[in-house]
Amino acid sequence: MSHGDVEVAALTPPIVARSSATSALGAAALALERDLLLAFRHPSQLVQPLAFFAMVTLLFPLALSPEPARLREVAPGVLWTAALLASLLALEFLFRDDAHDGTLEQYALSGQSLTTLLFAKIAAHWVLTGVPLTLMAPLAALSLGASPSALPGIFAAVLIGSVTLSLIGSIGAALTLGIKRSGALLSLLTLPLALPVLIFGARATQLAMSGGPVVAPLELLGALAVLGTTLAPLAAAAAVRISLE
Amino acid sequence: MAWTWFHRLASPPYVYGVAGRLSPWFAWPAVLLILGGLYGGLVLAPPDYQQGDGFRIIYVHAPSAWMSLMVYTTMAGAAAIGLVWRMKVAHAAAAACAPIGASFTFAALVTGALWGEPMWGTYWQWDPRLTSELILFFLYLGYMGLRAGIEDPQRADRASALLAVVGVINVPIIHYSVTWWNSLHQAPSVMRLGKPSISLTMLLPLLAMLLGFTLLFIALLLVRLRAEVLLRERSSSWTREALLT
Amino acid sequence: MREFLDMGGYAAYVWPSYVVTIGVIVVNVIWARRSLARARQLVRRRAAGEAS
Amino acid sequence: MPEGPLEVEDLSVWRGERHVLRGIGFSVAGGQGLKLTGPNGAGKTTLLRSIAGLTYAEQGQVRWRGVDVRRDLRAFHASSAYLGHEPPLKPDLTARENLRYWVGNRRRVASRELGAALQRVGVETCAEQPVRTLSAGQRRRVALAGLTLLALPLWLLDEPTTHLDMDGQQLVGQLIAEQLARGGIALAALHHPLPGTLSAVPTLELAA
Repeated sequence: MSHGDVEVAALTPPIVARSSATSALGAAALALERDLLLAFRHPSQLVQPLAFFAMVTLLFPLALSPEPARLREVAPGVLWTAALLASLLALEFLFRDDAHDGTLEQYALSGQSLTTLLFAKIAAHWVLTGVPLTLMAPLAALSLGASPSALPGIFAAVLIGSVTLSLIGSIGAALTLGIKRSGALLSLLTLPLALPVLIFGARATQLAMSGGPVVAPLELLGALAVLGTTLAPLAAAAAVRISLE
Repeated sequence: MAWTWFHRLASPPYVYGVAGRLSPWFAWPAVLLILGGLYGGLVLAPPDYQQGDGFRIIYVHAPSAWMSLMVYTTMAGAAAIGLVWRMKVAHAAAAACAPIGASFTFAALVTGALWGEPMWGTYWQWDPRLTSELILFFLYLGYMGLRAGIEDPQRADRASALLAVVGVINVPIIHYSVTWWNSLHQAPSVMRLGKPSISLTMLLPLLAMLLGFTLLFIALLLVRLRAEVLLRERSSSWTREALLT
Repeated sequence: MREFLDMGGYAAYVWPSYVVTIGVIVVNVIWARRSLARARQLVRRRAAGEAS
Repeated sequence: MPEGPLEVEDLSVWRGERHVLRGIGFSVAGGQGLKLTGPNGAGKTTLLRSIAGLTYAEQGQVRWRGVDVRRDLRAFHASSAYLGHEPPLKPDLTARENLRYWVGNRRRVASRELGAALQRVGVETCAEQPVRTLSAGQRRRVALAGLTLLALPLWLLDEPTTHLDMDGQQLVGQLIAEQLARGGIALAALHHPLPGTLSAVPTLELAA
């Protein structure tokens, strides 16, 4: 085309060969790494849902009574309602920035599986919100009168349940992309879908606190997590594509 | 070819015309069946040996509850067709379903509560059926909220369709978890739906109501579908021709 | 007749149930017809607007 | 080795009631470019987005190497790069980190390569700063560096010269010329004519 072509052409890479393409797993790992790095540059976003969780568990002793027997009775419900609301609060950050700056668009056009990339994003979101929540839940349970022997069961329940909460939440977060003031709508879409997690999680916590066998509700929580892992990223990817149309 | 009917269904002018011709054929039988069912339910059927005349609420509660589920299933089916084949008419049908379903879910909730007071001694009992019904109501609200929240009509169609499909996968899981939860906290007296001794004079009005409501739904859907199709196609020439001739 | 309206003492529950359900049906019918009328009106107005 | 060709046939897009694109058709072979011009709202962005497969076209076909792209959208995406109005960069990451993740998502890229590309577009001095602190023009240059690093046969560029100074606009022209010289294809929606080079590239004028 122009006279300068020959010398500059040497500087730009030749059109890429298929062999040097990033594998699906590699792309997912990079997406995960990027989200973690970004989160650590903005730690306040991480702390807020946790502080919210702690605040809600604090509200109940103040509103009901500090009497241990009474608190022990409501503890499972309090714990799981607070966890559900905290994870809901964190959901707004899941895709919002990426939709805004065009990252989601590039993901959708990258030739990689959008489902896999979103799964990596959801995994990052869980590491950033679900894991801290899991670490904090036993402490909150202690403050509500749980005995130390109940803590492993509670820990396991929140660990498994929070995975499903992140997965289910991703669908609502993706569907509400591009809607202004989507907070209330996001809760309306997500909470009904999250009810089974609340029910099984609270039951597991209750059994753990009363010394009963926690295996059955944990298995049900696990089944939900497996189902969510297979279906939620697919639905979220479809929703993201729709939001880009 | 076997697929021609399918393609014709995708054509808005065809659907507009056929829906207009069909709707009276569903509307009038529906009216007759519902009137007959009302007469049979209120006058002909004998009082229940346990619940007395209170059981007559079943003739409006059961059909409303049936509608709430059937309409949701229809909506999700239409939504899935719209998503997969990008069929505008299917999206219009799904959009037409939502307000009908939501209003009958509301009726099922109110009549359920009114039935609950004499039977359980309280208007609201967390029984699995009523609880599931309430969640279904929220699913409808979420669907309509999402549809209203997205400005672009195509995107609103597709996003709400995806939500309807996700919802229909979740309804059984939610229902199962709610039933499971209820079996743990069951109150001693549960609704005794006239299982023993349901006589023919009791059953026939119920069947008439169920069929009448179903036909009514089809008639309402056809009328609403025509409205939706007209709105979506308001700038194409066939709508003018259909209305001005 | 009095007896019928009394519904064996359940009048306060039976009649509101029927009123609500029939109300929902009537509202749905009016709603559906009105939405169709509105859509037709919109198309007619557009056609008239473009013709003039 | 010439790439492509990219063929667009009878493409029509409605947005709600609006018929945004009406029967657009053209064909671009490897080593060729196409400038898309037209007033605001003529559908330049929509055309690029529907070629990329983001916006659904009710009618018509886009073919890449003779195959309808909808039959294997991912394979098509693996050989095309789309650059929208805004550079797809994270404000909280540095220019270098941004490119590492953006380009790395598609192909393995060495750190040395990143440095060379950033130098080429003239932002090597701020490569380690968060993109947040860069000017709009500098961000655009970082995005251009990413585009060259992706090293893909098909470029779909929406207003690539926005926020760029004269020198930067010249750079865009040069990069496109290089892309064509190595047998690639470039489609660019342009508001202002590119200075210098690309006068030989044909133009598709979209009417409002």
